[in-house]
Amino acid sequence: MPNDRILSYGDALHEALHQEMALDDSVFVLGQGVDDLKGQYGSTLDLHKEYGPDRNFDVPIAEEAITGVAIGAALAGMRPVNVHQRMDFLMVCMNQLVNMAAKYHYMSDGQVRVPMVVRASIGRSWGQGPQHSQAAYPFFMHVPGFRVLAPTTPHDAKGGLIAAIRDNNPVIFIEHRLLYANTGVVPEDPFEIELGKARILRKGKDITLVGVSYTVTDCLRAAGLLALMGIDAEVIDLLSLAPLDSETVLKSAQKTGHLVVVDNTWTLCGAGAEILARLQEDASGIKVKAARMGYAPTACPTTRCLEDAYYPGPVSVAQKAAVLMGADAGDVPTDVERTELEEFKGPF
Amino acid sequence: MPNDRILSYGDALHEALHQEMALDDSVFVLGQGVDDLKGQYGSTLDLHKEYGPDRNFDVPIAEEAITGVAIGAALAGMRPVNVHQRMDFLMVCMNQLVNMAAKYHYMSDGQVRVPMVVRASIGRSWGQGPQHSQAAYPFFMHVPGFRVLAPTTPHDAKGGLIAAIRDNNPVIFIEHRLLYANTGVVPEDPFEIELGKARILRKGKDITLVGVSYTVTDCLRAAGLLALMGIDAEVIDLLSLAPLDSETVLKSAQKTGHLVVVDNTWTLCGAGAEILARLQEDASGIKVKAARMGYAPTACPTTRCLEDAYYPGPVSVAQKAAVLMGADAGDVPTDVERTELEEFKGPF
Amino acid sequence: MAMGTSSFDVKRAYYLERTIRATEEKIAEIYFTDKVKSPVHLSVGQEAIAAGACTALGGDDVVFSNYRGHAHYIAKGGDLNSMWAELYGKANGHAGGKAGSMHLVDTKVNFMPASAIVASAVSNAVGYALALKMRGSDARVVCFHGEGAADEGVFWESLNFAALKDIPILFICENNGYAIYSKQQDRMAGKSIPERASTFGITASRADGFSAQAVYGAVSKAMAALREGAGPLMIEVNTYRWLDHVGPDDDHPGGYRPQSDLEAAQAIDDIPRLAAQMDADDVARIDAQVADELAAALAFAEAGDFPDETALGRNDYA
Amino acid sequence: MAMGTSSFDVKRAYYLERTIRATEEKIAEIYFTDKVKSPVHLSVGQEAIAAGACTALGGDDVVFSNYRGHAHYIAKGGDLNSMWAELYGKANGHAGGKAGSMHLVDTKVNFMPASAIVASAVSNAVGYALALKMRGSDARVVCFHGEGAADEGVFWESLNFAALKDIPILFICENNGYAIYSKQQDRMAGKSIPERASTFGITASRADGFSAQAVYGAVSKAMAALREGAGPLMIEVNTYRWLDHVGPDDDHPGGYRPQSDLEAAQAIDDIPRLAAQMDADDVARIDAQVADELAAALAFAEAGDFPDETALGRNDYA
Ligand SMILES: Cc1ncc(C[n+]2csc(CCOP(=O)(O)OP(=O)(O)O)c2C)c(N)n1
Ligand SMILES: Cc1ncc(C[n+]2csc(CCOP(=O)(O)OP(=O)(O)O)c2C)c(N)n1
Ligand SMILES: [Mg+2]
Ligand SMILES: [Mg+2]
Repeated sequence: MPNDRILSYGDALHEALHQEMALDDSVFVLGQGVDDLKGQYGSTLDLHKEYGPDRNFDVPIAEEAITGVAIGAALAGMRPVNVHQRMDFLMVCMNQLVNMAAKYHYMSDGQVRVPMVVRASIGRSWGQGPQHSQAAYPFFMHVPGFRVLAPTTPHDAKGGLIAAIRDNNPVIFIEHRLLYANTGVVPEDPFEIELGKARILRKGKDITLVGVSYTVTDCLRAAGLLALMGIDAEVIDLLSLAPLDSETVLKSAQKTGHLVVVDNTWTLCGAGAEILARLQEDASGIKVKAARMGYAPTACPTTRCLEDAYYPGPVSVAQKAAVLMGADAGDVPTDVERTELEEFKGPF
Repeated sequence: MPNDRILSYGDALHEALHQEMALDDSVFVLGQGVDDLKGQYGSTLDLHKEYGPDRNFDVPIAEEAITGVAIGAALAGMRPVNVHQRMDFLMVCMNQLVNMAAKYHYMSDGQVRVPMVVRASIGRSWGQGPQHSQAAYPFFMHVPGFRVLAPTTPHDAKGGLIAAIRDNNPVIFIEHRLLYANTGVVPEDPFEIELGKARILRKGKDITLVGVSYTVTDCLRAAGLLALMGIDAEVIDLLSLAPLDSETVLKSAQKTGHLVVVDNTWTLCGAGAEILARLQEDASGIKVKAARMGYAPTACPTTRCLEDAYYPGPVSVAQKAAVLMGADAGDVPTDVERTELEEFKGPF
Repeated sequence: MAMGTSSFDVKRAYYLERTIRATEEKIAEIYFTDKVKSPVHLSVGQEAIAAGACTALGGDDVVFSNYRGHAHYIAKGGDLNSMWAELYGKANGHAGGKAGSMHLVDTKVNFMPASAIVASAVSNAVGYALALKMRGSDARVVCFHGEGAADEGVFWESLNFAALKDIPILFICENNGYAIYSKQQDRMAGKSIPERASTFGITASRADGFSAQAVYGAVSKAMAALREGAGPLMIEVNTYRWLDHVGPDDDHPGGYRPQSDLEAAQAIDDIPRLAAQMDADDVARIDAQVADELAAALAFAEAGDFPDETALGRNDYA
Repeated sequence: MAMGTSSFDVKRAYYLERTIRATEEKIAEIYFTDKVKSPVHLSVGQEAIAAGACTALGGDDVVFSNYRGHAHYIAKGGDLNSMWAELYGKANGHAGGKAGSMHLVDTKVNFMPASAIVASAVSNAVGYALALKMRGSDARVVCFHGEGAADEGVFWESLNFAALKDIPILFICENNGYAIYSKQQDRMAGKSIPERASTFGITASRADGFSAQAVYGAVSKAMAALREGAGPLMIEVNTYRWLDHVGPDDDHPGGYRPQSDLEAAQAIDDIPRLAAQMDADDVARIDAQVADELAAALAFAEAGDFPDETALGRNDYA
């Protein structure tokens, strides 16, 4: 099989589901609209036609009960994949996630387990506003019991989803809306990525840029801008938020001496906070110069011009990095293309 | 009026409510059991007898709707105080808190506001187990729009609750179960503490210990143990989690060169993470040696012997501090009284 | 306090429905230009409900709506200019561009910020009504919601609480049969929403959502009862969404609902039915007025500036 | 698969009710010693429900319970020794002390981990039943819950989903009239829980919760129907909690409920009523057996070690 096959992120997710459903009849998909004509950005499209309406089905708008149903099915040995159109909606079912899914295995001292996947879309795109743009992953990093994955590449979308399905814990699986159309090399055979491992996407020696999901693309573009200034940035895709692979990040930061973590949410008590705290605790090396970025500390405004100020982007990341390196923010080139952002149009 | 009047934490809360209800008829209390014979550890006892059953009333076990009702009343200009017997139950109403209460003011660009207080009890006491012991305050630190207060002393319980009621934002007000019976000096006249200010409870020069709610008492006792070893600890009650007064903490840590933050929850993405991250970002002073503590990274076990290992305590805090100072953990004295913990008996 | 008109005002209803329709069609028409950079949930086909219901309200009465809120806002007497500016994301929008289409808000006309989380404003509406009751106010609260909101447990909690505390509030359930592409019967077992609601202590009835006059009649009666002290009421109105759940398109080619349903709904469209009851002169005059006002609103929006970056931090805390 | 006994077994019910009562009374008796270091929610007065219901189940049938779960666990055939050790927080408890009184769990007898969050296991029970249905299993799920669970919206969401998907499951609503100190009528408007449930597509009935025989009859019938393919069923049983919501005491002196209600409940206590149907010899023999087994369980618990610190990290992840 050729190992240079190109697939979109959405299709990679679809292939992962397709293959796992074929391999293991305990895998099923439930969620609002999963069997509709859009099939969650194509990722669940027509799976019910292949595997029957019991294994890819629409549900009432009742996130708390549906999450509970998925948990109950998992207790009985099934491997449900519960899809949410927006991560904001997880706020409706936090009780089932935090008080039930994350607790059952431990409180029964291992008698039961909850092998379920909770897929949720996050992020900006098109005026999503305050209630349709949040990515509450720090909640699930904070509470023990979860695995949290946020793949950026189509490769990791597929390998991550398969690993998530096969894992015996509740896995929060985070998909940024602007990534679905991105393409990349994806092996055809089923494969798993290793949970708990970050991925170095670009080698560099001057500064370490760490992103989460879509902000990885900001970091990559920032690295391109910084390269024009002669700054050689290493870019790390955090990928696994729980377990958190701070080792890879800290090693890189100790090497470069500079670190910027770009959260895909607010910075307070975010992944960047956790990583910088570990850096602070780490007595080993030199004192790394470190900074965090993320959403502005407000609710998300709807209008595009304020969105641009609210979200980190390639230029603001590069500027932060430049300043940290002692360079002038004003020297950072500002022309950078973000086709997926420009091309993403409503209505969604 | 004498300014050395002694009151319990529970009575201080009661006095705060009593006085605010008398002063302002837009203040009312709602919550499960607030008008029952126990009145939430005495804090709401008989308020309905004074102010009528409309202003201190029991509600159905429906946290999402009741929180929504409080929000709606706040939109209409009332100042509801919504009481929860356990913070774990906030997981049922995260949607109302995160998606509604924290958003309305900003998304309306200031046209409406949500002046409500959400009181919630947290913490260990008596085999509360995994679902009755959580303190999810990092969630509310992470999401902009909230004020988060966790008073430790009866003084701050009263002044904090009055400040919370008068504040025009949703305030998460955290009360540790083991604190209700603690006593201290509480001024009789209504007063507000300043939101966003930590409180130095003990001056010291060698190490800074920072606690949240009940872990402040762990820090104070640890300071006592450390004193026996000749280590002079400064103890800070974080008190306000949002806004977070890292300034006071960082100043102290720069002075002592050593910092231990003891969270009253898990450490990952907790208050300690945020503080250590700020310390890391802070380019000003020497490199402070810093460490975090908190709950063990599991769900909370019920049995006392595992609880003792799960929760930080005076001895483990002192040991962590000693090690950070280069001393031997084995040299920390281990006999310390925790009467409120020993005296707290079931059934609650 | 200002009350609604004491009898159904055909011209006013026609004016409102035309304004809503023209606005929504304009949004659909220009959506490809990307001037409105956010999801839009249009009410084309559902105008009669907003027009009928809101003309039965007084100015002091308070409306809670949702992401599909343009019609409610306009019918409640909202400002077309600031609404269009808001859709454009401009500083002269009523929330300076922060709210956008999904979160219309205007306290000047007692229109609360709309929520895009299904069912979640229902309990807020109940709480608002509780506060008005505690204050002894004459104003009443009306809460619009889709039939999909009844999927959520909080909906039933809210109804229960309203009934338990005998809170004067009117729930208007706009039943268009679908939540996005999902049919009501694929999400809801058992009896109808009004039948369920009545077991939660709500006095529930139905009205013809294709007729502003019918809705007006039902809502007027309900408001009168509420003002006389009645507890919570619900009116379920049947309706049909002509366009896609979100965005400007006709989604019938997608095949999840039959073209014939659209045709049936269009055959009983309220706008021509109202026009048929009016003088041709009035119709022409109102049509012209609507066109003028819409053009003015667009011009207002076009002329507005985008907010500058300092607006980002404004109103972060109260 | 193993089925329940085909007709009501008075002796078995008596044995179970006595075991539950003796266990609960022993907990109350020794609670002051602090050997059981956690909140305890006792079922004294409510034993007939667990005994009647669980004797109508087969071993493969799955039970979901809640924090007030001692009775359900014992009646489902649970191990008294490991339960007592669990209450003591010992390593030989069925969850090594991690679960304690509120979270009893024993997959050997298909007893799922009990939850202390009101109503939240109801949807888990539905999901479990869905899985059994997908697998074509003959086993069925029974979900015990208090009437207070019906306050929560998720309860109605769960019922709706079960009905929508025609999931074979039996909900047993133990209506003791109170949630902590709050009366049902102070929390719930409108119609009764079964009447509400029927509008959500659930076939709901009632049984006399003071009689194991009545409960057995109703549950047997329900289980037979479920095995023949019926969709979700509910049985509401009336009952009365003799002791405080939590802890070992009689709370009637607190005054929130009248002493006469307690007396009325005690007058129809099922234990003497069952005894009256039995030979005196059998009663004496079973009483002695219960006493022996309880003593043995206490000894087992006393003899057990507390878990060592390494247990803390065990089973953090699966
Ligand atoms: C809690 C939550 N879950 C899911 C969604 C996604 N969603 C947006 S609109 C909608 C359909 C709502 O249908 P209905 O209430 O009937 O209103 P309609 O759109 O038909 O006017 C859904 C499911 C949401 N916004 N909030
Ligand atoms: C979500 C949630 N809210 C509140 C509580 C506190 N609480 C514990 S038991 C209980 C009463 C439940 O009453 P019911 O369901 O009738 O069961 P009973 O205790 O009468 O057996 C309440 C409110 C809780 N455990 N979970
Ligand atoms: Mg609808
Ligand atoms: Mg009860």
